Amino acid sequence: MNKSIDVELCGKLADSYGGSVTLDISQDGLSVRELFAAVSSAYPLLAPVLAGGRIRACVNEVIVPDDAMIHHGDAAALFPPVSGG
Amino acid sequence: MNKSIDVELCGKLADSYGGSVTLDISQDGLSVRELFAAVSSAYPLLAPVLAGGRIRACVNEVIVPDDAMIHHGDAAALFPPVSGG
Amino acid sequence: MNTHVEVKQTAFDPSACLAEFVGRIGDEGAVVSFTGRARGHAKDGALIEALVLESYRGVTLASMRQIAADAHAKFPITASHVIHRTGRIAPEEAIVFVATASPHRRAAFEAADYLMDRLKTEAVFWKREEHASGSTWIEPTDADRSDAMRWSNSLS
Amino acid sequence: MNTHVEVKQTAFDPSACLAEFVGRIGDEGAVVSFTGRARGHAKDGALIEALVLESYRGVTLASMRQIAADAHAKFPITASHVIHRTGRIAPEEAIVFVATASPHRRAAFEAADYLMDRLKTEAVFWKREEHASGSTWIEPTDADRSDAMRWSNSLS
Repeated sequence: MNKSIDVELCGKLADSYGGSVTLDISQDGLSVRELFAAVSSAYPLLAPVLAGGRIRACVNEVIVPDDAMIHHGDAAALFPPVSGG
Repeated sequence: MNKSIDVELCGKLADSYGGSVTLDISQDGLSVRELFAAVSSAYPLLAPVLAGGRIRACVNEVIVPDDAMIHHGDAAALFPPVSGG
Repeated sequence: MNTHVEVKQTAFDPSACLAEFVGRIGDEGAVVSFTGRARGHAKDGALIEALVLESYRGVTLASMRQIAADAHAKFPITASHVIHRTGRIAPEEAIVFVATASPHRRAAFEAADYLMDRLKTEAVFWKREEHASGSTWIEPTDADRSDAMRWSNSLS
Repeated sequence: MNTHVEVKQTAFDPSACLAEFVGRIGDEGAVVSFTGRARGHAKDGALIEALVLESYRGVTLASMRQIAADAHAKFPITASHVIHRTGRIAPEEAIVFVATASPHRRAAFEAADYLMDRLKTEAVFWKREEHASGSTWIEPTDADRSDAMRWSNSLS
């Protein structure tokens, strides 16, 4: 049975589809790498920027590497390059 | 006829004789170099520090070189190394 | 570690921050502050109506705390203060306030400088300038990145 | 040249100085302040009762104005503020306050740093620390002199 996950889109990533998008994911979850592919496929306007190598994934308030896993219920977000000050 | 001049002593120079000393000077005045010698002679506790090469003379609110002249009525002062902040 | 790190949703007064900071330190001889303020005009002269800063949950505050901790590890400072706005910021309002205290003038300057370089490039915020013709996302400039690189060869 | 240079006979509040400074600038993005404060203990741990600063007539203010003018000539700052105490200063009271504003963060930092280096070594003040066993004149340290030398190879 598939489940869904909301992925928050931060900064300029929200320009195309708003501040979050929903994905169907399997019960086993998916890796960050698979998340990027799934988002790019379902929301094609995000594909170029996700392919640029500068977007980081954040799961449950921790920035995670490409092989980290994401499951239903996790708070997932995509971060473009940050800039404070 | 000799005249006198008050020489203000700033900072640590005031430790021995207070904040100013009086010198008799000729009507023609004297150079800064001569002022140092006259002060050293009349106020011998100041001689070592005046000989150290780090004291500057100030005449009428301008720091002046060794060959500048000082006359009766001028506001003369001796400055040890300064330190703000 | 004597540091105060805070994200503010509303306008704040940098001079009140400095007063608060000085009020909680001892007899340190050197206090440096930096205030970053929203500009009213872009580089091309266009009027900027507001700067909008977005943060993300606890991650933003955690990133600021890490940067403050790194500054304390790297420089002999005794106290620091790091305040950062989010939300919509009008021109001339403060975006960020940083203060450092140390017995040593150079340490206080360098730590404040370091905090700002790191905040510019690593604090978790996204910002855009709003102007009449739309809005522009602002990312760290090359100068920001090279400023931040100055410290990396001696990072602990 | 938008600068305010002042010698104060009585205690002043650095946060009020920062408020005054920010109140008279435009939309510059970067404001740096430095506050130098009287310490309560000497390097050997001895209690310091007060720092006493002596100035000399108009020469002191003129030396501060020259230093501020040099900072404006050397760095792209748009405004500066230089306040210096004289007289008897209790521990934790401010001795000196410097602030700079610029569109550029680096210029604001460097100009404040430069102002302090020059004030430490060239502003016309003499200072002594008073403690239980007498008083000690304080002259610029080797570190103060080498800090000031950092700028001299590119002095205009």
